[in-house]
Amino acid sequence: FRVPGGLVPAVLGGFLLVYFALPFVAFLTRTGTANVLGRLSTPEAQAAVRNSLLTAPVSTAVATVFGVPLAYLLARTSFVGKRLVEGVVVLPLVLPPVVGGAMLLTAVGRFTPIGRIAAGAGVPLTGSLLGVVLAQTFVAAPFVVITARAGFGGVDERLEQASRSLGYGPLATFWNVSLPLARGAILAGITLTFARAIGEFGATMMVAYNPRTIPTRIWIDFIAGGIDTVVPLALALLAITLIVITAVQ
Amino acid sequence: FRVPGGLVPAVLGGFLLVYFALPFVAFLTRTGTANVLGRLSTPEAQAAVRNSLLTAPVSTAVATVFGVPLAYLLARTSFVGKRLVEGVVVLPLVLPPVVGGAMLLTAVGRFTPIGRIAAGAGVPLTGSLLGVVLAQTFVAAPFVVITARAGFGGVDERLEQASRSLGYGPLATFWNVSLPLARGAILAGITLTFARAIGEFGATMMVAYNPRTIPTRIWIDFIAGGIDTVVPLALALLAITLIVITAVQ
Amino acid sequence: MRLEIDALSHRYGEELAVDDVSFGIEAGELVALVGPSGCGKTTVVQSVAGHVRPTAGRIALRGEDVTDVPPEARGVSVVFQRSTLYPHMTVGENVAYGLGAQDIAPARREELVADHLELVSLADQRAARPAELSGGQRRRAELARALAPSPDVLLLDEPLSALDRTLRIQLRDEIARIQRETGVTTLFVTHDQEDAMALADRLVVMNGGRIVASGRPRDLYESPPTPFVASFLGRANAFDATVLDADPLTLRRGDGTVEVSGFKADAPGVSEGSTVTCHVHPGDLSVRPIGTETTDPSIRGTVTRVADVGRRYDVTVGIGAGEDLVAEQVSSPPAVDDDVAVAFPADRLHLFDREAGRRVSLSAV
Amino acid sequence: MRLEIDALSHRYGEELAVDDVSFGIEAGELVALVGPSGCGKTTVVQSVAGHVRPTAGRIALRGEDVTDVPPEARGVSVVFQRSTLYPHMTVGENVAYGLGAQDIAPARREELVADHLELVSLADQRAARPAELSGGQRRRAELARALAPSPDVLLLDEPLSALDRTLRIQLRDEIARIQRETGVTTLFVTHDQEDAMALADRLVVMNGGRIVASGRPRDLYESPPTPFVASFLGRANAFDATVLDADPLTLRRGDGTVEVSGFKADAPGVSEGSTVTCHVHPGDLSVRPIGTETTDPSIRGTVTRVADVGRRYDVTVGIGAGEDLVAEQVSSPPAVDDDVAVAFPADRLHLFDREAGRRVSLSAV
Repeated sequence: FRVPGGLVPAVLGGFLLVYFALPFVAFLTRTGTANVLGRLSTPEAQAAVRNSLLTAPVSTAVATVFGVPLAYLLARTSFVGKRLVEGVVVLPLVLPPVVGGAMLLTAVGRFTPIGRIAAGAGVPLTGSLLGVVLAQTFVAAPFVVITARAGFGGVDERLEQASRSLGYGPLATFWNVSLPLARGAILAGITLTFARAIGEFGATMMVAYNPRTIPTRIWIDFIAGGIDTVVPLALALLAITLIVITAVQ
Repeated sequence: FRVPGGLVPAVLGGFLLVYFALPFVAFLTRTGTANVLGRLSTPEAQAAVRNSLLTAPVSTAVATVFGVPLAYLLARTSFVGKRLVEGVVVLPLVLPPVVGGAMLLTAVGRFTPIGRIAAGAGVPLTGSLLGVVLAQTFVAAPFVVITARAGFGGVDERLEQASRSLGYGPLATFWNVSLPLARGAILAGITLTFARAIGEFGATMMVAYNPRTIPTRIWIDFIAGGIDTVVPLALALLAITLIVITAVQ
Repeated sequence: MRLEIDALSHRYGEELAVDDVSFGIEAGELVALVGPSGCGKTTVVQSVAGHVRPTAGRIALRGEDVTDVPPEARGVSVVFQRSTLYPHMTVGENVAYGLGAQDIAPARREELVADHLELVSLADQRAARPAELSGGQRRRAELARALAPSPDVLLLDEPLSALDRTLRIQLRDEIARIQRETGVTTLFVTHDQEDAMALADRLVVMNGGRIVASGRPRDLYESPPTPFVASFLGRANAFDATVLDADPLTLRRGDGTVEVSGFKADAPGVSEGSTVTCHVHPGDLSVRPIGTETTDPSIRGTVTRVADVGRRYDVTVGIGAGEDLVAEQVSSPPAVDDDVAVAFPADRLHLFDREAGRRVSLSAV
Repeated sequence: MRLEIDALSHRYGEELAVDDVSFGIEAGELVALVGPSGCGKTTVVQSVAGHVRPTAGRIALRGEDVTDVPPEARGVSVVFQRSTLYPHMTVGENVAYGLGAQDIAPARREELVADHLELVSLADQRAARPAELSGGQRRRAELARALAPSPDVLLLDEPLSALDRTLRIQLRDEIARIQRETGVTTLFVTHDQEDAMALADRLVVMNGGRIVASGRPRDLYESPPTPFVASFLGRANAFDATVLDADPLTLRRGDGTVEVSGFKADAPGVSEGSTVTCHVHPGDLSVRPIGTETTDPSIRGTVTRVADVGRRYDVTVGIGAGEDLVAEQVSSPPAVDDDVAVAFPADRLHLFDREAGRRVSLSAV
């Protein structure tokens, strides 16, 4: 195959690639200088890893259970106000996470009606693991909705119509045909959502500065000890994300 | 049109929609209680708005100039190691911004060879507006690459081949045919990149805690004064993002 | 009546795609719904299948109104133009899929799958994935899947359009055989008049959202009710003329006359002086040197083109007033620029009232 | 030779799509490259246009090797199966597009656009967007765009395949006219033998990546060199037989004999006892009651199906050994289960050596 456009796009695109890859490589070469296992075995680091491993899967599951049906509706139906719904779906994506966190606080914070009732019932919505889940879900859920929607959009509607005509109702058709055929896109969306959730920082800082997750712990360590102190936790985060991505695909 | 799947997906998806929309609405109703214009006219707020308005467009421009050619290559050519390149492109998207920031520090920080040379030449790469641009570009550029790639992928290759056969070289064909036809997707990608860049928080905190941008200022105000003090800046950020999105589309 | 479509209309936004369409199919019949692309036939099929909710009208199956019944409860199987085999199932699983929705014992289900794979000669491909099949095999697998649940009505929506001509003729014959063997009531939708005429017991011709003709293929071909049907089922081959005399029929074209001796025009409204459109199928025309003795009506003209189509010659003759006639000739074609007479048997002339577009019947005197 | 393709081969991964293909086109000629889907013809076109770099072989234009020349420097225009009109330009801008790459004065450019829009009868649509055109108009606009820069060679890659039959015949005639008027050297690629035979001066038939025949449409139809060409250009209609005697040719089928009186088989290798495949085009067969006096060779059989195709009857006759022959009959078809004789003129029999698949020529004795 002849490279269309010759060298120009390759050179321009190459710059960006190098800019993406360089920090990654520089960071990995740094690993040797830090006492990775030592720092990871401190109680603070252990707690952060545990909290992240607890919250991110829950957020991902919540986003998937509610997001995949929404994606299907967006791919298959047209209704009045659809553009508005689409706007609401990208809102958390476009919103800076700190602002998203601030908004969540105004909705479920300690001094709002919802937050007060929940706290009274013993399940505080801020400054708790539940708060972390709320922040992560808000920020990460659009990924699974958008990706799964593209996946459903790529499934020929005739295949679903054939299933209906062969005697299956809409739910059975969704389960037997749409879901298996959009499987790849949905899994990709779940992976992105998980990666975004476990790395969530801005909104988590606002909604649940405590208990610490890996990203918030990294920030605190950085303030206290500079770049070398954060290498171990950052590596742990990177490792978890890569393992999940590889396992899913 | 009959709603396929009936009520079940509508109810499940509706939950997620409400969860996305509720904080937004709650936040907007809060506006009345804060002295928006007063707080926005403080020198700190002014500086933050100015810094954000300076850096985000530059980051977006850099990401577009280098990212669109890369997107075209990814859409049109196949080469050895293409999967690796694709992995590198999503890396900044999957990486938690704090970790991305930490990585950038290990590549261009004050004590790295590159950082030292740049600082020596009077253009420090961290703790400067340039540092903000570096952080924003790293985090936001994948959006324009991925969206533009999908756009180019949707352009029938035969249309480009027809242009070649009509006497135009690869660059002229890219300019006359591919670019105009993928225009919608590229603009959408630019919008997403801008939104992500102006809202960037985690990596900016690591690379350039100073000078403040709107997101970092919001965080500092929140620490100092709680939720009500951040409403004006958050609204400003939201307004800028919405204006840009509407203007582009 | 197995299937009855009654006053069906459908709008997409402002556009009226189907306009007051009514027809029925008897049990065991194979009816072809034909018309050019965009004439609304796919909307009719989708309404019968239940995938489109028509704006107005009624669909009845076995005499029961099913307009509001969802597709899964209609007992109507569909084969679409594009393959809809499920790529994540084997051929056997695809055929079994429709049976799974019914309350059938596993042993009986096995048997039905085997029988239907046998019917379409795919018994050996049972364990294959759809992607491993050839284009023709994929079509046959879809037929088996559609037939396995014993549908009341089988809808075939342009099932041959994506295929090569050779494969197409093969599959056409196969569909005819399968329909004869299973006796399933079938609505076959196509834009290809040849496929339709080869397969169907009865044609329903649509144009611009309306039914413009319906009847046996041979009847419609031999006595087309409108110029559109004449050129759609054959090939556009018409000229305008003025009636000089209705009995015996004599026509004037420019400064020549055409005597259709032995026939008179029946219809009221066609009288001396009225303008008519005349249509003759290319195969009914013969090109002769001027002066050849004949009692057949003929028109003078000049040969403008001779195309050697391999199995025959298509001779285009300019007959003045910008009009052309094409004659299909098996051998010894004339040369370009020859002055010739184009003759046709008097009973092969199709006459239409030009204003109303209605057929004017001719009868022997 | 305007275009010369020399020993062209192309592999996609492991798959050999084009295998040692060589042919040429003289200036002003219209050659059709035909073959079933997937036979490699599109790869040949894409190689000529320069969009595919062939694995091996050479392409020459006007005697110059252009194998390594990029598409924009070849002077080859392409019309693809799917529309490639630019949606962001008007029809006029689309036609002008190819002229913009050349050094042509604006006034002359205007004139060329107007001329070519005139040529395809789209002068009134100059300011329209492609989306506003009908399917046929879009094809014509593409022809105008391809022709405006006066290409050395025009490549038409299945330009009619997406169209209705009526529109297809219309456009076929229009392409023929435009090619005659402009005299542009044209390679027309199609899987439709009817389109190919109607348009081409010469056919090149491909199958499985190789050229299997080439020649005038009528010659290939009347003397097909292989059974594949016979059934591809006509319709599969063959039976096997054993040679009893080569002069005069006498064949044995089961327990009957077929005497092709007046003809002898020429080729060496066909001797008494060798097995041959016999092909007769359906239009050359006639079905007669048994016992009718005739000197034509005939085969006995039983009518298994009579399909009324509207303009004719397709009579299928089972002739034993699981073999069928289809005879096209214009009128008075026999009834199913009638015992009949299927006769054909001796000179319409195509005989092939069954092992080698080569044609065995017959000559009058």
